[in-house]
Amino acid sequence: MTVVSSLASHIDYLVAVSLFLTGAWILLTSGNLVKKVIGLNIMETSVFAFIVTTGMVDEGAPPLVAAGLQGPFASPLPHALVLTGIVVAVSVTSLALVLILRIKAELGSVELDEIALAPKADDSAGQSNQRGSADE
Amino acid sequence: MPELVDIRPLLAVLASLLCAGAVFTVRQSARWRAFWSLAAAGIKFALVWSMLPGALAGRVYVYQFGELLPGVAFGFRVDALGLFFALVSSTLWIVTTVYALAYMRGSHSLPRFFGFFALCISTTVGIAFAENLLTLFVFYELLTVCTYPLIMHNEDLAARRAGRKYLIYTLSGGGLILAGMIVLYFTTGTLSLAETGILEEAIGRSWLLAIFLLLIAGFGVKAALMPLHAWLPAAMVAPTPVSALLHAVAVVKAGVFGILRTIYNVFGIDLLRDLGYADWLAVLAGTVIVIASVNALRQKHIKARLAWSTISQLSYIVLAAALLTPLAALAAIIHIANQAFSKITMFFVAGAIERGTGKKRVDELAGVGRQMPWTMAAFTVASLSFMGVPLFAGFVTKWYLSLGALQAGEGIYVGVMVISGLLNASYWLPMIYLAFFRPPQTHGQDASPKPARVSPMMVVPILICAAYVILLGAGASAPAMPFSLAEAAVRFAFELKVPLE
Amino acid sequence: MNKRKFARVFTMALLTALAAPLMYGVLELPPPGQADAPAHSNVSAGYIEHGAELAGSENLVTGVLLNFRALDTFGEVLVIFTAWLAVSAVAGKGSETGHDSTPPSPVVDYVVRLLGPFIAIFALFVIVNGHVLPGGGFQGGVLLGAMLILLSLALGRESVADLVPVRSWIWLRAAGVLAFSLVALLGLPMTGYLFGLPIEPALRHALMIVLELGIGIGGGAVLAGLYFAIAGVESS
Amino acid sequence: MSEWPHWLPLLAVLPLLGGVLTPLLFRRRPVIPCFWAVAVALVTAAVAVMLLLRLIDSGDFSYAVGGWLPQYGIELRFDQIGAFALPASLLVMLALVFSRHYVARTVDPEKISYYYALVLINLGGLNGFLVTGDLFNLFVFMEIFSVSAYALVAMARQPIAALAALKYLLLGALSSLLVLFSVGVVFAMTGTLNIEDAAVLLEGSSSMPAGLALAGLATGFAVKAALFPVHFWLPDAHAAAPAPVSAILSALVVKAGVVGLLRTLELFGGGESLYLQPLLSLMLWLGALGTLGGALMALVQRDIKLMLAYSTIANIGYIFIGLGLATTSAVGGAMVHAVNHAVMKSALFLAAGAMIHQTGLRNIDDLRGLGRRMPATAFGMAFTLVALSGVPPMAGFVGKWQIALGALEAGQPLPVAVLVLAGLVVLAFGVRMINALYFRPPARVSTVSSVEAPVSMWLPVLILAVASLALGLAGSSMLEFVAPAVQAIYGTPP
Repeated sequence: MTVVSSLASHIDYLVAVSLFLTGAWILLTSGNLVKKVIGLNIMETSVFAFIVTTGMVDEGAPPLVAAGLQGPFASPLPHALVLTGIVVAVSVTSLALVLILRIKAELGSVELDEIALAPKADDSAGQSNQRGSADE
Repeated sequence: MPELVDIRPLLAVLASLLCAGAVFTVRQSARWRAFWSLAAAGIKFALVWSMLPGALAGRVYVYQFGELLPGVAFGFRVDALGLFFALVSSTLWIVTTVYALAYMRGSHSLPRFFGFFALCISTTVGIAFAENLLTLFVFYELLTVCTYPLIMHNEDLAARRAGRKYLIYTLSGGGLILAGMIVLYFTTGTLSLAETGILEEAIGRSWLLAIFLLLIAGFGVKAALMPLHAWLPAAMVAPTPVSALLHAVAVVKAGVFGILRTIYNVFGIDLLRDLGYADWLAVLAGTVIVIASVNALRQKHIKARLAWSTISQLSYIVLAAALLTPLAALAAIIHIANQAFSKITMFFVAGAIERGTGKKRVDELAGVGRQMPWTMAAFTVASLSFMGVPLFAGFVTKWYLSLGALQAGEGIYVGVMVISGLLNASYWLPMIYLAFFRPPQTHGQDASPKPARVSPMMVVPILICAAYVILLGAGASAPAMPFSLAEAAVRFAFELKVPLE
Repeated sequence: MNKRKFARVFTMALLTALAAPLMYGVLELPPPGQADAPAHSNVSAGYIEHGAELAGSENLVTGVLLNFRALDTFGEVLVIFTAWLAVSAVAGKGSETGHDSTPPSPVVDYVVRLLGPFIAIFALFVIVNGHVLPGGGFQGGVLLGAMLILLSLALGRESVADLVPVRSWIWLRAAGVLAFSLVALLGLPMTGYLFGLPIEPALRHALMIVLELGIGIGGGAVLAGLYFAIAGVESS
Repeated sequence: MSEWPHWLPLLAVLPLLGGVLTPLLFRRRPVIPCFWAVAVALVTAAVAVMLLLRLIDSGDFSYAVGGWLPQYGIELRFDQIGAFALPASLLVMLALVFSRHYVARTVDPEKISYYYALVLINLGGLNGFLVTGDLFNLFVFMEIFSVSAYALVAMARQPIAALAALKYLLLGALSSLLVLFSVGVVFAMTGTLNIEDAAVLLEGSSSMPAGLALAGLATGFAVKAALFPVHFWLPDAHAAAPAPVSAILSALVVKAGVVGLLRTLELFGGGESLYLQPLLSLMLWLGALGTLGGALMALVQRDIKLMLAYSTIANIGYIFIGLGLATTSAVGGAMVHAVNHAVMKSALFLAAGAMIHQTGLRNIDDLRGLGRRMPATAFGMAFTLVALSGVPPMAGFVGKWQIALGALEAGQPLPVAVLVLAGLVVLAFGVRMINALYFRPPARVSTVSSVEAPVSMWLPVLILAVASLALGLAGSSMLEFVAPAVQAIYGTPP
C-alpha cells in the first residue's frame, strides 16, 4: 500500500486527529475560559468522530436488524459508546460553564490575564493566604 | 548458646511506655507523675536485673513478634552486649528521674517532659535488646523523635535552634543508616544481630565499603564522632536532666552502641580485620580524642566543656572498638558504663550549681566548693576518673585500651591515652582548684556566702553516681556493672572459648 | 505579552511533535469501513448475529445500551444527574425561578405554545420506539429538554417550573437513575444477575419501556434543570 | 455470606444509588443526610469486606453484569487492586463524619444534601473504577468520580475555588479524552473492550497504534494521578477544596490515576511490547523528579493545605518510582504505599481542616500555639506527620523500604538516595509544622481563644493517626496480600 492510498483510506481518522489537535491548541493557548471550553468540546467531538468511524462499514446499513433489512451492518458498539460519551461531555461542559459564570461573578472576568492581574478579593475571615495564581 | 523465649525484654520496653502513657494521662498531678515515673523506673530496673544471672550463665533471652517487613522480624534478643547497655541505662534512669523531679519542679509542660523522658528510656532499652538491625533502627529513630520535645523544652529561640540542629544531624544520620541497611539487606538478605558478622568478602568490596561508610557515618552522628558532632554542644541549652539523657543515659550511647553492633555483629572482627577499614576509624577516633579535648579546654561555659569532653570520651569507645583486639573491646564495652556514670555525675553537679548558685561559667566557680562541698567532691571524683587516676572508673578503660592497643601492635594509641589524660587534667583541675581553693567573688558586703540550698533529691543522686564511679574503678566486682558480662560479650564477638586473662 | 507568546510557541512545538505519532499511529490502524477489521469481526459480529434476539431489540444500539452494556448506561444517567447536582451545588440560589429579561412577542408566545405539545409527543414517540427505530431514551430526552428550554425562553422560567409541583422536579431528574436501579434490582430475582433483563419477551419489553421512559424523562428534566441553574446564575 | 456473588456490582451501585437518593429524601434538615451518607459508606465498606474475604479465600473472581459473557457484556473483576475499595470506603466514611460540623459553616445550608450526595457518588465512581474489567466502563466510572470531584472542589466558599475547580476540570477532561481516544484505538485494533480479552489480543504488539494507545492511556492517567510534570492542577484544587474533599481527593482520587496506570500495564504488559520499558523508565525518573520537587515545594509553602497538596505530589512520585522500577519489592511497596499514603494524607487534611475551621487561619505561622488549645487534633497531625516522613515502624516506612530495596534489585542505586533525601525533606516540613503547633507562642489572637474542634472532627483524625501506625506494623502482611497482583501485572520477575 502506498503512502497516498493509505492516506486516502484513513482520511476519516486523519480528520479526527486534526480536529483533536485543533481543539487542543485552543484549549491550551486561549486565555479566554469560554474559548477553552469550546476547545475542549472540539476535542470531544473529534474523539467521538474517531470512535464512531471505527464502527463504520463501507456500504453498510445502520444496525437495525429487522426483517427485510440487509447487511452488512455497521457495528452497534461504537454508537452506544459515543452516545454515552456525548452525555458525559454535556455534563462536563455544563459544569464548566457554570464554573465560568461563578468566576466571572467573583473575580470579574473570564480572561485569564485579567484574573491574574486583578487584585485578590480579600475576605474578612482571614483566609486570604491562598495563592491565587493561574499557572498557564 | 541456648536461646530461651522470654517475655521480660518486651516488658522492660513496655514498662517505660506505660509510664509515659500514665504520665500523659495524669496531666496535672505532680505526685502521681512522680509515682509513675519512679515505679516504672523501678520495675524496669528489676526486670533488666533479673535477666543478669541468666545472661551470665550464657543464656540468651529472645522474644519475637511477627514480621515487620518481609523476611525481617520485629523482635528482641538479650545478649551480653545488649544487656550491659540496658543495665547502664536502666540504672541511670532511676537516679536521673529522682534528680529530674527535683530539678524540674515548677517548670512548665511537665507531663510532656516526663512522658517523653520515659519514652526515651523505652526506646533505649529497645535499642539495647533489638534482635536485628531493623528493630534497632526503629527504636533509634523513635529515640530521635522522643528526645526532640525534651531539647525544645524551653521553647525559646536558643532551644529551637538547638532542636533544629539536633534533628538535622540525627535524622540525616538516620537516613544514612537506612540506606546502609537497605544495601545490607539487599546483599545479604538478613539484618540479624545474632551472629558474629553477617557479611562476607564475596559480596564485593564496593558494597562492603558502602555499608561500612553508611552505617558508621549514620551511627557516628549520634555518637558525636567528629566531624558529625556539632549538635551535641548546641544541645546544652536543654535542661540538665536532658543533658544527662543525651550524654550519658541514652542518645550518644545509642550511637556508640550502633557502632559496636556494626563492628561486632554486622561485619565481624575477622572480616573487618581483612578489610582494614577499622584502622581508618581508629585513626579518626584517636584524632577526635585529642582535638575534642583541646576544644574542651577553650570552653568557658561549664556545660560546653562537659559536652566537648563527652565527644572526646565517646571516641575512646570508638577507638577501642576499632582496634579489634579482645582487650580493647573489653575497654570499649566497659567504657559505656564508666563514661556514663562519670559524665552524669558532672552534669548533675553542673545542674545543681546552676540551681543552687545560678552560676554557669567556669570562671564563676570560685568558692562554690565551700557552698556545696558534697557536690563538688562528687565532681572531683568524676574528674579524677576522666583523668585516668587509678582506683577510679576511667583508669580501667585506659588500662585495657592501652593493653588492647599493644595487643594490636598500635603503640601510638597508648600515647594518645597519655596525652588525653593530661589534657583532661588541664581542664578539670583548674575547675576544682577554683571551687575549693579560691575565695568567692564578693558582691558588695555579702562576704561570706551562705551554703547553697539544693534539694537533697538532687544531691543524693550525685553522690550515688560518684560512689559508682569509685566502685567501677576499684574493682571488677562492682555490683551493678558486672565486668564478667562485658567479658562474655567480648568472648562472643571474638569467638573465644577461654576467659580473657 | 512575552509569557503568552512563549506559551504559544511552546504549545505549537508540543502539538507538532504530537501530531506526527498521532497521524502515523492512526494510519496503521485497519482502515475504516473494512468489514473484516477486528472492530467488526469480534464482538460486533456477535451482536449483529444474535443481538436482536438476545437483547430483545431490533435496534442493536438500544440493545447494547440497555442490555449488553447496561452498567455503562447506568453510569451515563448517573453522570448526567451528577452534573445537575454539581451545577446546582456550584450555581447558588434560585435555579427554578426568575424572569427572563425580555417578555416574548405574542407571535413567539403563540408559536411556542402551539409547538410544545407536538414536540412532546414526538419525544415520547422517539422514546418508546427506541427498540425498533433509531432513537431511544436519550434522544427523546434531549427533545423533551429542548422543548422545556424553548418554553421557558418564551414564557419565563416559572411557567415551566409550574408544569409539575416544584418538589417533584428532583424526582423527575432522578427518574433515569431510579428506573435503572429498579430494573437492575429486579434483574436479580428474574435472571439471577444484577442488570439482567428477563428472557420472556413481553416482560422484557415492558421493562425496556420503563427504562427508556426513565432515561428520557430524566434526561429532559436534567437538561432543563441545567439550563435553569445556569440561567439563574446569569440573571442573579 | 461472602460467597454471594452479587456483592461485586453492589460495591459501586450502592453508594451511587445512596448518593442519588440523598437529595431526594432529605431536603430540609442538614444533619440527617450526614447520618445517611455515613451509613451508606459503612454498608459499602461492609460489602468491600465481604469481597475481600472471598478474595483471600479463593483468589480473583469476576461478575458478569446482566449475565452476559465477558466480551459481550461488562465484566467486573475483583483483584488485589480492587481491594483498595475497602480503605476507600472507610476513608470516605471518616471524611463524611468529619463533614458533619465542617460543612455547616462552609457550605450553603440548602446545598448540604447535594454535598453528601456528591461525596457518595464520588465513592461509587471510585469503587466502580477499581473493580471494572472493561475499558469503556473504566472511562464511565472515571467520569462519575471526576465530575463529582470537580463540583466538590468548587463547593468551597473561597473566591479561588471556582477557578481552581475549572483548572482541575479542564485538565481532567483533557486526560479523560486521551483515555477515551486510546480506548477507541484499542477497540479498532482488537474489536473488544474487555481488558483481559484485549490484553490477549494485543499481546506482543509493538505496532504504532499500540504505542499510541499506551501513550494516551499512560498520559491520561498520569494527569489524573498528578505525576510531575502534569501535576500543576493539583495544588490549587486540593488546597481550595473543603477539607474533607481535599482528604478524599488526595487520598483516593489521585490514586485512581495510579490504578488506571496499573490497568494500562495489565493491558499491555502481557507481551514483549517495545514501548513498555521506555514507559517504565519514564515513570521512574518522572517519579523521582516529582518526589524531590514536590517535597521541596511543600517545604516553602506558607499555607498549610498547599503544603499538604505538594506533599501529595511527592508521594505520588514515590509510588511511580516503585511502579517504574518493576521489581516485585518495589511494585508491592508502591501499592502498599498508595494505601498508606491515603490514610496518612487524609488524616493530615482533616486535621488541617479542623484547625482552619476552629481558627479561620490557614497560614502555618498563624497556627502557632494550637498544640495546647486543640490537643487531640494537633496530636493527630504531629503523629501522622512523623509517620508520613517514614520513621519506622509507621506507615510511611514500608513503602520507602520496599521501593528502595527494589531499586537496588533493579540495579538503580540513585532512587535510594532520592527516597532518603525526600524523607528528610518531608520530615523538615513536618517538624516545621510541629514546631509551630507545640514550641512557639501563639501569633494570632484568634488562636489563643480557639478551642478543640467537635468530637466529630478530631475523632476521625485520631482514628486515622492510629491507623497510620497500625498499617506500618501490618506492612509485611499487606505486601504479601498484594503480591499476586504484582505478579499478574508485571509477570514473574526474572
